[in-house]
Amino acid sequence: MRAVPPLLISTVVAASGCSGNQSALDPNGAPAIHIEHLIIVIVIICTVIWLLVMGVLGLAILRRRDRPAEDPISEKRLTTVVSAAVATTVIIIAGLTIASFYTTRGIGVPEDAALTITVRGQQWWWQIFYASSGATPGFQTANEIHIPVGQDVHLKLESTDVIHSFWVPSLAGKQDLVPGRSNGLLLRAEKPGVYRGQCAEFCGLQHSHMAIMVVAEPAADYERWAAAQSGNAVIPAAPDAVAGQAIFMAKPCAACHTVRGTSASGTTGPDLTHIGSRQTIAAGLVETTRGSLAAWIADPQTLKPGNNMPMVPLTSAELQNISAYMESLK
Amino acid sequence: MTPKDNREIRDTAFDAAELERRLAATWTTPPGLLGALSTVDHKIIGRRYITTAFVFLALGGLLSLLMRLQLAQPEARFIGPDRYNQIFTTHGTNMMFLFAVPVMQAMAIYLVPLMVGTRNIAFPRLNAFSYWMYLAGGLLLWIAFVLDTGPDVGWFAYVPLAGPQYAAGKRADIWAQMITFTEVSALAVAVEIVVTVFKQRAPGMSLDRIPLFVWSMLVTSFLVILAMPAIMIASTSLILDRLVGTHFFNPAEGGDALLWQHLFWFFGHPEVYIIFLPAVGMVSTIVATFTRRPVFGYLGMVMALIATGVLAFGLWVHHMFVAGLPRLGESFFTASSMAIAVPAGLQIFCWLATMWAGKPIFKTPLLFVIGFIVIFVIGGLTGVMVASVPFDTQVHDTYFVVAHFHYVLVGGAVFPLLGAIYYWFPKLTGRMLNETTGRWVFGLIFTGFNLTFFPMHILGLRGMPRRIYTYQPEMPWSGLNMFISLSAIVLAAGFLLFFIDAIRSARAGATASANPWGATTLEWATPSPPPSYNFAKLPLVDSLEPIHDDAFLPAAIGLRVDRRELLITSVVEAAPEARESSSGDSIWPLWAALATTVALIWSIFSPWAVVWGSIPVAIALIGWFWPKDVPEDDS
Amino acid sequence: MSANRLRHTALVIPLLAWALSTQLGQITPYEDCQQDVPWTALASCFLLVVSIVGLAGSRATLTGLTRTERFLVNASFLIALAFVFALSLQGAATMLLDPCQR
Amino acid sequence: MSDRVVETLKPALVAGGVLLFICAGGLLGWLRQPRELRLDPPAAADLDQFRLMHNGISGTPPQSYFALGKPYEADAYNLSQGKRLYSWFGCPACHGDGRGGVGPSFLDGWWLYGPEMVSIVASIRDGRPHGMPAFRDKMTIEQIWQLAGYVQTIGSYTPKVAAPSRNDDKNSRPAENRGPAIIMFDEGPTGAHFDQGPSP
Repeated sequence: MRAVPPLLISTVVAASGCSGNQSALDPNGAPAIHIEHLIIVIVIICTVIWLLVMGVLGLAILRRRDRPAEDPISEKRLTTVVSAAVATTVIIIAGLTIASFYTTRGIGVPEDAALTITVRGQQWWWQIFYASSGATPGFQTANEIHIPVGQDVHLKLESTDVIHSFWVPSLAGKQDLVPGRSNGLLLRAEKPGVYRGQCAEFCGLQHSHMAIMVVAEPAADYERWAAAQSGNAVIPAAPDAVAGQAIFMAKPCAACHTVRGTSASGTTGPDLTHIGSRQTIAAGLVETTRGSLAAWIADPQTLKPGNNMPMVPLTSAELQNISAYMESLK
Repeated sequence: MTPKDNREIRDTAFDAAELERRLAATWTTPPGLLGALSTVDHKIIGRRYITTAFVFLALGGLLSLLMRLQLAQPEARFIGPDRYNQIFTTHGTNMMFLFAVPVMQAMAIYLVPLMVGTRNIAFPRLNAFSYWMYLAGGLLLWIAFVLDTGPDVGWFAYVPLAGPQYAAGKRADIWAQMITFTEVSALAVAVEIVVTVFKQRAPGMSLDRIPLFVWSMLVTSFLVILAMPAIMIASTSLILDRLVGTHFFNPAEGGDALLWQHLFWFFGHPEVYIIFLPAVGMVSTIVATFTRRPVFGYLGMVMALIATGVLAFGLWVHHMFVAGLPRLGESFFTASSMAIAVPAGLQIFCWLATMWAGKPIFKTPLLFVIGFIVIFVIGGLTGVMVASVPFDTQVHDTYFVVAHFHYVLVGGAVFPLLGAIYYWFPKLTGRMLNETTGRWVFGLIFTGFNLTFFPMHILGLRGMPRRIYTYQPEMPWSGLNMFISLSAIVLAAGFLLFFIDAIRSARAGATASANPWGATTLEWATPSPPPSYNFAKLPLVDSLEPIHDDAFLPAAIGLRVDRRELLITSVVEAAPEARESSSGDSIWPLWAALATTVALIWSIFSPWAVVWGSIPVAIALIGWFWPKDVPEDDS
Repeated sequence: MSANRLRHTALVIPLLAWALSTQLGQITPYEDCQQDVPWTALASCFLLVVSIVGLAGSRATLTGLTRTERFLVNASFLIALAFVFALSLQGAATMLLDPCQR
Repeated sequence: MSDRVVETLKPALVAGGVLLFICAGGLLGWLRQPRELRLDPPAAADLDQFRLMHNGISGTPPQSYFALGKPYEADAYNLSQGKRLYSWFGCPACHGDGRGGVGPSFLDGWWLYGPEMVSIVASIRDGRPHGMPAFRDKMTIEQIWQLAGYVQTIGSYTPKVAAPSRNDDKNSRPAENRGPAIIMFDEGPTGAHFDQGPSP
């Protein structure tokens, strides 16, 4: 590559200071940091090689030619130089290969991870299962993973429909979710923060809008979060939310979504028990606010054309009530 | 008739003018529509192939402009996801199967028989058939695209997304059958080229005197023959899964989704080299001509071609590094992918050495070669990066890879191809392309290309995945994307200028002499464009540079002039072995191609097409092979 | 083995060894992991040795060749070197990586 | 010489012309109605307004259904969506994979309310006696039409141009795109089947 990258890398790192960004050059997880070191080493070596080759090319073009073209001595010298160049290539290539092997060792899945989370890819959202641990029963959520900082987390990656790919570049490289197989990935956040990721394997109409948030937080916060998530949904108190709950149960919503603690127990859409506590809705499409919830419920097919949530006819009052109810599900 | 009887109709019996008149009467394609449809002249078919492939290039380019329009801004509403998926699938499929592979083979169809000094390609009717099949496959894809049933599953068509459950309608079936069309045509051309190179070389052209372009096409043809059956099995299993109800790729019934990826990439990686190796041959040819000396290290160049060709078959898993295979097995492919940098590097060093030692003349073809070296070295080095498993887990399926393979395929194949068009245009049409325009074309394409594709490396590292029809405004990608979209206009302007120049020069360019560049390979020893019989007298080859003072040593062979006859020579030393007749014009290849087309397209709708559709195919083949009562060859 | 055949060992043996090693790399790591025996490393080292022997064999008889034959033998020797290089990198992988890692 | 070249280039130019023609067609194709991902609310409301005979069997779809080009019967995408909805909304609990169970079979070509779209839509939307629940409050009308199109395909009364996608699980019954049932199930002299569940 050109001379630009090392310079660019530093500017890019400086520019993407906010940790919500997804960037391989802004690593905050152990595997991603290993890989970034490798990236920098390889990019620098390759940049030097490119510059050398361009230098020779430039000299070959520009140099003065006073000697005759077919000179047996220069022919022999050329052979020596080309052979030396090939030998150098062999050595550099071998070095880079070995460096790559060493990095591969550093990004493996550990046998004894503190926490195992199952991530199941769906068209076009992420279904997430936390197994029960200690006092906390297992629970299901969607599109947002919380992990404790500084601990190895083992993700089990599965798919129910087509191939997806789990990629949170600031934490680790990507790994595919293949139907009929179970893959694994090591996550280990070194710093608290919100790390955005996105499906990286083309998976159909809404491949573009299939983001995932990884929230890394101190162990105590994580425990608190897990305990809250494992409970049933809060019972709404505000009148609009109460009305919204009634509409939710009467309308088609409840046929696809589960709200634990109510009669809504559909399994085809994301679990909405604590949707109000998630940062985004519709797989990272928009931030969770009452307005965005209303916009999404009113016309999901315009915001995310082709996704599997139908447009349900609602009056504006119904819409307000339902979005109030959704927002109340903290 | 005994040889004694027909001595008076051998080429040794006439003076030059009479010989040319008689050969023209035997070899020239008759005028008119029937003549055009039934011709088997490799030059006419080669030109047709090249023109059609460039039309597909233009169409595919238009699609890429549409994609850039959509991606210029976040959450743009210009193209919806359904149409966008069709566009990028058609763009990829079109560029790989309808442009890159066919155009390289087309150059070979035109040039290889001239470069090895023979009168027509081997199996000329198969050649005509392959063109019609290619045209039909291209029309199938584009008509489907226009009718909003273009494939929307990516050019790689991963199952289960392309499988029966998730790809509704006929879109993926059209993709699979279109692959079959191009496989048939590419395999046919590959066989022709292998036989032409092995058995029809001019006497004296032993294996160490073959022009490097011919070597590269020979290796490429072997790659086609070994790689295409893999995709044939894959596309046929896919269509069986979809139409007949088999379960090759269905995990619920014991199939495997990764089986598709193995089959596809076992073809898909050699495919890259099927496109790249001919370009290597073109570069070697152009470098030799414009530096006024043979390419340094002929032995090394041949070694690099063959080593790259074989290594190409051991790289396929590097497209599957994140599919969940054992890291140890994947690392074997890291090893092979890294090792391929050695022959590639050797080639670059040899060209640099040639330019260093020679006296370069900076005409447009050489400019494209210099552009090729600048760009391809970047593509090769990013290739080393993606060959590393950990590096690849970050950049796989991102814009980094989009940048990488455009650097390899556009830089590594299209730049040499454009140089080759500028170089061989006089031989193709008898006229020269405009040199001044050529410099503008090079400048625009070189600048536009780098401005368009280099920033994609950065986008990929900053987390932008491939194949997304839009991205959200909060992602830090919109500035670079707008920049890329604007740069694409420069690139498109360069190609537009090239097309205008080519069309104008084909009609009104300066008339070319037989050897306008002072080159030393055999195609320049015959008029531009060559007569229908290529060479009045077959050449005798005594070195790597068989042309001395714009002429070759004519060989006294004694081929008959009253029917199409070729000289067959031995594989290694190219010693004359036999005279063999070459088939005359025939309309049957066209009928056979039409019958095959009907059967293949019909089979998208009903498996019975395989049964009933084979009847017209059989009839066409019987007509094609009907015995003509002519002896085939004389020793 | 006749001298004529020996000359072509460089073109055939390292290529086959590399192809075999590449295939085994997709198969044996599963066995390695289950049985805790380094099959992949053993196979890889064995094939590396075989390919070097094949390479050396081709250099044993270089006398009495025509120009074209010498060209072919030299080219296949150079080609074989690339495959020996690839094989040795594969061998390095078996030393450095855990067959169970996925 | 170059005239000859132009002559020989002609077929390629013709091919190029054809391709440019395709390109022009592409612009037309752009205007062609694309895969319908979002039905306009008025169109959806209109789909609710079909007329049904008094006995609940047969009727007429709204005019707009024909104006759209009968998308729920003729479009593979909608049929495939219907197939997904068939499992999502629990149809297999009663009707199995189409062979029936608690509810009647779709496969035998003998339907209590006939094979017309309107009847099927009405059955799903409003429910039927003997245990068929109403899905009015569980599904949108667009989904109901998609599902009805798919259910009609399982019965395979008439040949269709389009077929839904095949599920990637075990095939336990004939495919939806098989030959039409109307050929296979000749009524014959015996009349009604007795083994197909309760009558209305």
